[in-house]
Amino acid sequence: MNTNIHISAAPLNVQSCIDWVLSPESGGIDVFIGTVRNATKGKKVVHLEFEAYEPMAISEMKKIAEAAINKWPVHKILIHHRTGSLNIGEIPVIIAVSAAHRAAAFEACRYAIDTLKQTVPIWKKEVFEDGEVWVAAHP
Amino acid sequence: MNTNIHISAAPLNVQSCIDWVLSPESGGIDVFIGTVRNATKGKKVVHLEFEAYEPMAISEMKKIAEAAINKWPVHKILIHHRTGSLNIGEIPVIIAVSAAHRAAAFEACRYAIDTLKQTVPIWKKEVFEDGEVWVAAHP
Amino acid sequence: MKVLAFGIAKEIVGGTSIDVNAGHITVEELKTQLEGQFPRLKQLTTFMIAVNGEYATTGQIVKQADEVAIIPPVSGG
Amino acid sequence: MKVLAFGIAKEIVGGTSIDVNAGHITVEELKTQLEGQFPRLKQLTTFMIAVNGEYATTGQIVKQADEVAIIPPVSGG
Repeated sequence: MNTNIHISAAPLNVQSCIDWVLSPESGGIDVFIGTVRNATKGKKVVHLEFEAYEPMAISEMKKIAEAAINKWPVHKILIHHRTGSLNIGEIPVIIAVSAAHRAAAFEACRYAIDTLKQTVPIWKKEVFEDGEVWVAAHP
Repeated sequence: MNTNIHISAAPLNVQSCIDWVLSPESGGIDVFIGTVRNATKGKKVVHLEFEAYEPMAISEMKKIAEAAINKWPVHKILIHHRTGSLNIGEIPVIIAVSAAHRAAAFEACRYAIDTLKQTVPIWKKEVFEDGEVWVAAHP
Repeated sequence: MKVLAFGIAKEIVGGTSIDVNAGHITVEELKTQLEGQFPRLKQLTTFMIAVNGEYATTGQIVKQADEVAIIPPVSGG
Repeated sequence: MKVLAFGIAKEIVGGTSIDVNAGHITVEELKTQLEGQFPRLKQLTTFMIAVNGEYATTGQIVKQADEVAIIPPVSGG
């Protein structure tokens, strides 16, 4: 299998993701790691909550991984997403791509995170000290 | 310090590189990991040897990191390069970039590895079963 | 027809799923019916309908036995 | 003048550094002199001269006390 798709309520492990995509044919790996930042538009974030429509999210993540493998000469692609409550500095998403040459790894990784944010049914709620908001819900 | 530049004869550690660039303001980290692949143009590689003109290599790597920080809104950038003899699957280079938004992290990371390969005085010898060659030395 | 709700849609409809008195209608008709029942859906940037785990087109027919879900604007990653 | 050599240049000159009988000449003159002494340098894709750890321009003057290095095509990463 060249794709590895996972949704987990437990913390994601960067090293094991990198170990999984590494292959003897690979010359480079690009890894994108999303991290929970402490502020949005200057407002202090206390924590984030992620909710997934899990079977559909897995299916959409698989489509992204397969499209990337068809579009670029990459060896392996992994997409892991976290659910539940995450504190500042924790990791909601890891995307790792291995390829013989770096250009394909960079481009496929960027494609995967950009597309994930557009199509995968996962929702993020930002919790502030004085309220909370579902990101992107309202214009 | 927003930059972390290192040349080492000892194995590079991906996790500690990621830990170093992570900051509470960061929303994303892009990491490029070079890996030794088992073949070049179809010819089986036994191992690679990397040699650096170390003080100048450090200075050129610092220039790249500082240029990236001036050019993109990134928080931290780390460039670690290995020297000596490396086997298949080992890691010659790690570049990690943190930023509030992913576009800057991806672009700065790509710039850093592309520029490193053009300007940093480090040389790679590919050792095959029946000979060896300094990469890019001859037309 | 049971309709799943996620994210802000869960808060708007008041639960993780609702029963909608409909069957064998188009996605567009279902969206209109949902907006009538829950006007706050109209304030969303957009919302999509998924049928059996796939994004549905507006003219697609929804049947009683389908797994139907309201998909408000996604924000993963 | 002591000139450092790296990568394939180390093999061409036969060591990690060589003594060149020159001083206060331009980088271009130094390159010509090195190519005369070690013709295999001319077969390289290119080679640069670094002076005190910085890439030197062709017209730059190299002095006895400078740290000078032959930089064959780099291939790190």
